[in-house]
Amino acid sequence: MTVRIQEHDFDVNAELAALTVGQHHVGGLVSFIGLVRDFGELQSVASMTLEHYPGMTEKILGKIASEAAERWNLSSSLIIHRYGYLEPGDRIVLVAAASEHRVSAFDACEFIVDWLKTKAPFWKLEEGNGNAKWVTARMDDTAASARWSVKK
Amino acid sequence: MTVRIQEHDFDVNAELAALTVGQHHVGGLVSFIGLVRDFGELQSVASMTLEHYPGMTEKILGKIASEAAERWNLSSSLIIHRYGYLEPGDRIVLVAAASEHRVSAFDACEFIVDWLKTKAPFWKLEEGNGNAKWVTARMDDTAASARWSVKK
Amino acid sequence: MKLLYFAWVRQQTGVNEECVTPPNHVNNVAALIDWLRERGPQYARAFEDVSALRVAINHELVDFDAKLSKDDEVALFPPVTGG
Amino acid sequence: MKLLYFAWVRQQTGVNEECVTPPNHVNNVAALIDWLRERGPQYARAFEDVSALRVAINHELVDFDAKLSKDDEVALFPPVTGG
Repeated sequence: MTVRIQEHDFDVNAELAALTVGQHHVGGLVSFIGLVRDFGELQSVASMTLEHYPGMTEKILGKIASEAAERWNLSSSLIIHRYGYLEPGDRIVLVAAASEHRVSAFDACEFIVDWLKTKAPFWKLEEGNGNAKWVTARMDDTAASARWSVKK
Repeated sequence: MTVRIQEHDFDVNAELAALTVGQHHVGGLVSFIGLVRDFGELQSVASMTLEHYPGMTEKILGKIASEAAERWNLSSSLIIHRYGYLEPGDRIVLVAAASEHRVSAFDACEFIVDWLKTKAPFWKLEEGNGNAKWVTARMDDTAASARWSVKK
Repeated sequence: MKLLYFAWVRQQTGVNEECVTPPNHVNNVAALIDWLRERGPQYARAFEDVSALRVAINHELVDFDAKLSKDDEVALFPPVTGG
Repeated sequence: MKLLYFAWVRQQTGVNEECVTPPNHVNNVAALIDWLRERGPQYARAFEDVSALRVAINHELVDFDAKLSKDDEVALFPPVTGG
């Protein structure tokens, strides 16, 4: 279970390889990469600046990873979330879950992403064409997060 | 939509980066890596040899990727499947799906993996402790594949 | 008491963080927000509509009726948009 | 007609692929399998239990009643285990 909050980009190959090295009972490794899009609440997004709450962010990400580990039989999991100034195409987040069986890895990875969206203290400022807008929380993210509220 | 069947390993970073380069409408990229486990139908697996049906394999993987593209709004997808001699911890397959929205990317990736398991003409020979066993098809893989039979 | 502001709450108050000593009757989040509004027009504007305001005490999300202690770290921010 | 064998079917027949010219009455998959069984003990063993046998004609999975033509590529193999 690894959680990191960092400004710089990550090496997906190295991160994923580290998750399963020497763990030969792992059959499936599912990962999610979130990317900055060139559209959003602004029609045209030239940059996105991510702000977070140091101290609280680490705790929440750790809790989310722990919750995933309680719900599924994972051999390892990873959350790397970036902050700071990003541009379209840049990577925002890497989430990964490794398990003996692929279904657990898929479910755990999607769970972590859904909870990140609604629980992790990050805020996104979109800028483009002279406009700036703080991204608002999405109803469908709230719904996606809520479907995990009953433990399986 | 990229499909490759190869004996050598792949570079996850390079493969995933290529999938989204210049595609700034992509918000989510989900990938699955299947790995050789050190247990299976044999209690101890020292190696796995994958055999496939050249000619048919390419067609089936192409069909699976096309089917995913018809069902979900994907900006790109990737299937790389290895064959030949592998050992525990080695990567067998990389599946990835990129989309504007993460839900489509998750669903499409899981769909491709499920269909690979039951439709792609690969066979796995496990060897270990002087034993050799062809892996048999799993009922739960058949069930996982069948749940996609009704298009959403 | 340490206060932290994030995103548009930070932009509107014009402050990242500050230490305050509210009077004794300010003993929960709702009372703190009422008290903050009196501190100037930028605070009044930041806390004009609290429907989209979230509050954490010592890194835990809380409701507006949560009790406060003088050593608490209280953060005020919009709904999160991580991931 | 070109025949291909994979996995344990290949191991049991002892052949990867071969070209055969079955008699005219061998016009579907079931008849082909019956005919193959007569070609020797290794074939008889390979096709003793066909419940776990899958067949593709020209790269398409087919049922045992699928018709055959003399130019077909016919592959016989166990259920697939990819991914």
